[in-house]
Amino acid sequence: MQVLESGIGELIQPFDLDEFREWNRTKKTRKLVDKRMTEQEAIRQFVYDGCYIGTELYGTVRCPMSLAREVVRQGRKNLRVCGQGVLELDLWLAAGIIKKLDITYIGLEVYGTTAALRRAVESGQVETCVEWSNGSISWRMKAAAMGVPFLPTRSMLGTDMLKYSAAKVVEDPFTGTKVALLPALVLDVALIHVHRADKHGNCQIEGISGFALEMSRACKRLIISAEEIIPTEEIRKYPDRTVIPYYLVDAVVHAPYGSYPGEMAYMYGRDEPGIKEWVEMSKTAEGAKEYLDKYVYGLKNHAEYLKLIGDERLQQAVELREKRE
Amino acid sequence: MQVLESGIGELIQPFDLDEFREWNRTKKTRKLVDKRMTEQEAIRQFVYDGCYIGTELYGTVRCPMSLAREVVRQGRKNLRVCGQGVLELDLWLAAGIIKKLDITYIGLEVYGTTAALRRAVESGQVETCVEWSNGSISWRMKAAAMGVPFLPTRSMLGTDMLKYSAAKVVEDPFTGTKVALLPALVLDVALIHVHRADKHGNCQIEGISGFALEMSRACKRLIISAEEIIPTEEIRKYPDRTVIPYYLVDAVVHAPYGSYPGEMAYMYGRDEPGIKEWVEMSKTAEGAKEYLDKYVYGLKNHAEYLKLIGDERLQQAVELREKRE
Amino acid sequence: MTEQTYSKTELMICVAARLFEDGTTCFIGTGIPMLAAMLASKTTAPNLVPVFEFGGTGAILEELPRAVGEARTFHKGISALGICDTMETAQRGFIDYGFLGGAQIDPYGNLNSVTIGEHDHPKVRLPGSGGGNDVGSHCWQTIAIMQHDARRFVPKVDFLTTPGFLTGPGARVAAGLPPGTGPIAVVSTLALMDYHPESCRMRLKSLHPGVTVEEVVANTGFELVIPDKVGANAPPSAEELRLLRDEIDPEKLYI
Amino acid sequence: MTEQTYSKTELMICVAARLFEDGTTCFIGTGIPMLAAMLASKTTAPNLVPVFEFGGTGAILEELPRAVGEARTFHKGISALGICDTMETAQRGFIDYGFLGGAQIDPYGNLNSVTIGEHDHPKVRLPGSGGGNDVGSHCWQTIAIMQHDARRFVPKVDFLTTPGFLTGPGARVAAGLPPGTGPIAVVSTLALMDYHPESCRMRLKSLHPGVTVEEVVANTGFELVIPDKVGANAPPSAEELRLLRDEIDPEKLYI
Repeated sequence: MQVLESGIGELIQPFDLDEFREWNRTKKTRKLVDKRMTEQEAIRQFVYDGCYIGTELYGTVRCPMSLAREVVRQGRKNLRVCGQGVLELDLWLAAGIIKKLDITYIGLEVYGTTAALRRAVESGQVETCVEWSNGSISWRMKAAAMGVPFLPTRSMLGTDMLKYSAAKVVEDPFTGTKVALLPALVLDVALIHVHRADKHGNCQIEGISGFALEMSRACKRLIISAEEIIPTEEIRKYPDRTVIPYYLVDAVVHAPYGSYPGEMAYMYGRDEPGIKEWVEMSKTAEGAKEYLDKYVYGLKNHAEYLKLIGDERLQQAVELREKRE
Repeated sequence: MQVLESGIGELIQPFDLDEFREWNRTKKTRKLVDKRMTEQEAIRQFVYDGCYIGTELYGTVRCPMSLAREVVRQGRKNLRVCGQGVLELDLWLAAGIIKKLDITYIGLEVYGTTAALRRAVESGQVETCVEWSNGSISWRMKAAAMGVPFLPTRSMLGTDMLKYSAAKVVEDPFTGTKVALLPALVLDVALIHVHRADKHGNCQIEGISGFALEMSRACKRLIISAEEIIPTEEIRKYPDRTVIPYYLVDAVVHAPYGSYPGEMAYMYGRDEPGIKEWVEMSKTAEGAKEYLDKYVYGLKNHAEYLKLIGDERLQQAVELREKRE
Repeated sequence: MTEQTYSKTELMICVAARLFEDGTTCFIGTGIPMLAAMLASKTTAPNLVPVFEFGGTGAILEELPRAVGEARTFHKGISALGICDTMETAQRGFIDYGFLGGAQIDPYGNLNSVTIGEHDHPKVRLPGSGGGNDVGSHCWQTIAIMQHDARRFVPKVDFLTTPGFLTGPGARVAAGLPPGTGPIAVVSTLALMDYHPESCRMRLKSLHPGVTVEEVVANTGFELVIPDKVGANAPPSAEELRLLRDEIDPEKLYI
Repeated sequence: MTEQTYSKTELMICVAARLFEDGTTCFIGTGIPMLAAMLASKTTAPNLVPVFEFGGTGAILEELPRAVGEARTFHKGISALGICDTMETAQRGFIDYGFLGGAQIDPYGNLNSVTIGEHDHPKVRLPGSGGGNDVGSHCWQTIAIMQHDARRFVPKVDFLTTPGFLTGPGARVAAGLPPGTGPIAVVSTLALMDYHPESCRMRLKSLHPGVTVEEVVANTGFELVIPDKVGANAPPSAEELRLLRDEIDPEKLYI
C-alpha cells in the first residue's frame, strides 16, 4: 500500500489525532453550563488572527451571517479558511482578511463568479489556494469527526485537483482499488447557524443538514448562532433531534434572522434584493468597501443591522419561507 | 504505508466496489413503485440459502422480529450472518440455520450469555466465527455506505480481536499513526424495522438510529418492516426525517408490533415475561425447539403470532412505552 | 402558425432538458442545469429524481432554486440529508446522471472551473470545483452545458477540475475512477455533441436550428469529430417556451 | 443503630458507584455498570453524562436499562443518535470513562469476553466483544467490574478482547492505541484494585469489609502487587442500599 502520488498543495492545517484527543479531553467541558453570550463576546473570545476558520453552510443557506459580519467588524485578519462559501466568504475576501484558502467553491451561484475572489486571489493578497472538491472537504472534516487521520475516496483521481491538493493516492490493500486518501481536517474555529439551541449548546436543525454534523465534530472551538433559544426540557423531549450535542459547543449566540439576507428553511426565505445589493456593489473594490461601511463597520452589532434592514423586509422574508404542507 | 499486520480471520463476504456500484445501477429502481408485500413474499423473494444477512438493531430494540421469525419458518439455511444480536440471532442459532458469523456480540444482555450460541458454536455447527467489535462492524458497513473499500480505526489494535478478524494494520502516510483498516461490508440482505414507511420505502425512525443508516446503505437487498404505512405526502412534508430513502429499499412489510417482545421507542415497551420465556426455554435444545414450535413453526404468519400473544399483552406493552414529556 | 422567437440560452436549455431520462437520479449543478431539470420534469421526465449536493433528493421543482442548498432543492422532497450522504450515494453508484457547467472543456470532455492561466498566478480565478469534480468522478454519465466559443472549447483545459475521459480511452479506469462512467454529451449554444466510442473525442451530433457545421467548427478550439450524418435539434416548442418563461424563470435570472 | 446486611454484589456496585466522577462522560456497558452508574447519578455524581453505545447520551436514569439500546438509555436524554456517532465520539477523545465487565482479566487489565479455550474450538463460547474492545481502546480511563475468583483473575486471558495495558508499559502506544489511555481500576466482589504506575500490573488498593489480603491473594490467579498500606472500602450506606433496592433494581434482576 505504497503512496503512488502526492498532491503538491500545502497542508494548511496539519492534523494531529492525539493532540485533538487531548484538546477534546481538557478544553471541552462535559458539564451543562450556560454558554450564552453576545456575538461580540464570542468572536472576541474564540476567533484570533491567523486562526483556521470555517463557516457552515452557505452564505445564502442557514449561514452564520451575523457572526461572519462580526469577524470583519472586529478586524480579525490573516485568516486561514476552509472555503465553500457564498456571501460570507466573499465578504471576508472583500474585507481583505483571508490569507490562505482550502478552497472548494466560492461564487455567487445564480449570479456567477465573484469579483471579490478574483481581486483577492489574482492580486496575490490571498497567498495560497489549495484545491478540494466539495465532497473531499466534507470528508476531510468527517475524518476528523470520526477521530481517524484520513478517509479514502475516488474523488479527485486523475485530475489537477489531486495535484493541487494535499491528498495522496494509494492502492487499497484488500482489493487493489486505487483511492485518494484525504487528510483529516480540524478547524481552529467553526461557525454554525441553527434553528434552535438551548443555553448549553444542544442544537436542532431543520431541512438539509449540509455539513453541520461533520464540521461541529471537527473543530477546536465551535460558536453556534441560533434563531431561537429553547429550554433544555424541550431538547430532552426530542433527544433524537439533537444533531449537535452541547459538549461540542463553546458559545451560543442568539441571532434571530442570523442567516439574513440568506434563508432559513421553514422560517424565512432569501431576500433577493438584499443579495443582489452585494452582487452589484462587490463588483468593484470601492463598492464593496461602501457595502462594508454600511452594513458592517457602520453598525455596532446584529441588532443594529436588523434595525437597518427593518421589520418590513424581514417580514417579507418570512412570507417567502418554505412551508410544511 | 505497507501492511504491518493482517488478521487471520476469513473475509466471509469479500467486497468489490465496482460490482456493488453496478448492482446499485442495475438492480435498484429509481422509480417510486409500490413495494408493499407480506413477510412471506419478502422473505421468499429476497432471502436465499447461504446468503449473507443481517438484522438491525437488537432483538429487544427496534428489531425486525417478525421477519426474523419468517426466515426460520421458511427453512432458510446455511446463512452467513453479520451478528450483533439478541433474541433474533439467538432464534436463528437455535434453529440451526447459521453457518458462519461475523460476530460482535450475541448475548441476552441483562440475562447474560446465551446457551443457544454456546451449543451452536461449541458443537461446530457454526463453522466460523470471525471477531469484530461493535464499532468495527458498524464502520465496515459505513465504508460500504460511503462507497469506499475500507475505513481506518484505532479499535482492535494490539489485541486478539485484530488477529481473529480480517482487518489489516498500516501506518497513516500523513502522520505515521498506526491504524487498523476495516474492509467494507456489503450484505446480501438486510432486515430493518422502522416506525413509519410509505409504500415506496421512504422510512422514518424515532429514538436512536443504531446502525440503520449504515446498514441500509450497505446491502444489496433491503427488506423494511414498518409499524405504520404512511402516505407519501407525509414523507414529503418532512423530508428531513427520511433516514432511509426509497431507492435503497426492495420490500416494505407492514408489521405492527414487529419488534415484539422487544420494544419500539415511543410506541411500546419490552414485554419482560415474553423475553424471559425465551431466556428460560432456550437453555436446553429441547426447550428451544418447543419455543420455536409454539411461536414460529406452529403459526402461519405475524398476524397469527399477534393473535397468540393477545391484545391484552400488546396493550400492556403500549402502556410501558417511552413517552415524550 | 407564427414562428416563435427564442434566445440561444432558451434553445440550449430545451435541448438539454430533452436529454433527461425519466425515472432516473440526476445530480443538478447550479444554474442552467437547474432550469433544464425543471423543464424536463414538467415535460418528458415527470419522474425525474433531482439530487442536490447539500442534501435535497426528489424535490418537486415548483420554483427555480437559486442555490444548491436552498429550500427549493428539497421542496416536498423525499429526503433532506447532508452533503456527505449525497456524495456517498453517488460514490456507491446510485446517481445516473450529472449535469454540469464549466468555464472550459477539452476534446475529452474534461472541464475547468478553477483557474485560467497558471494555478499559482492565475489570470482569472474561477469559483473552484465545488461538487463538480465529485459529480464527474462518481455519476454514471455526465452532461456538460456550455456557451460555445473557441475560448471555452479548448485543446487542453488550463486546469483539469472535473474528469471527462482524461487523456483518452482507458484513462479513467487507469486513474482509479469507476468503470463504466464518463461524459456522454455536451449541450452548447450551437449544437449537441457526444463522444466517439473508440477515441473518446468529442463528436458533433446534431445542430441547433440555423447553425452550420462550419460555424460549430469555427467556434471550437480543437478538432471536433464530424460524423457523416449530422442531426438537427428541434427548436423550442411553444409549450417549452411557455414553461421556461412563465413557470421556470419568470424573474428572468437566466433567460 | 442496626448493622445492615448486604450481598457481595450490592457492595461491589456501591464501591464502583463511588468511582464515578461528577461531570464526566462515561461509557456504560450492559449489566452491573448500569446499576453503578444509576447509583452514582443519584448520589455523588448527579451531573454524570452516561453514554450508551447505540446512541443514547445524557439520559436521566430513572429506570434501569436492560439493554444498551432501549429507550431508557435516552430517556430525557440530550441526544439519541447512532452507534457510529457514539464510537467516533470516543475515538475523538470525548469519553472520559468506560465501565466494563468480562469473563477473565489478567494482571495488565486485559479482558476476555470471546472464548474460553482455543478460539477455533472453544470450550466456552462467550458473547463476544460487543462494544468492549472499542471502549477499552478509545475511552481515557476504563474500570472493570468483576466477580473475584481465580478462574476469572488469570495470568493470561484465553482471548485478549479488550485492551488493558496489553503486555505492559508502553505496549498500548506501541500498538497504536491513543496515548494517555488505559485501565485504572478493578472493582471485584472482594476488593478495589488499581495498577502500579511503573509496572502497569494490577495492585490491591482497598479491601471490602471483612475481606483479608490473604483471601484476595487466594482468589487471584496471578501475583497481585500488594502495597505497604492497603485501604478499606466503606460498606454500603443505608441510603445506597435503599436506592439500589427500591429505585434502581426493584425487580431484583441483579441484586
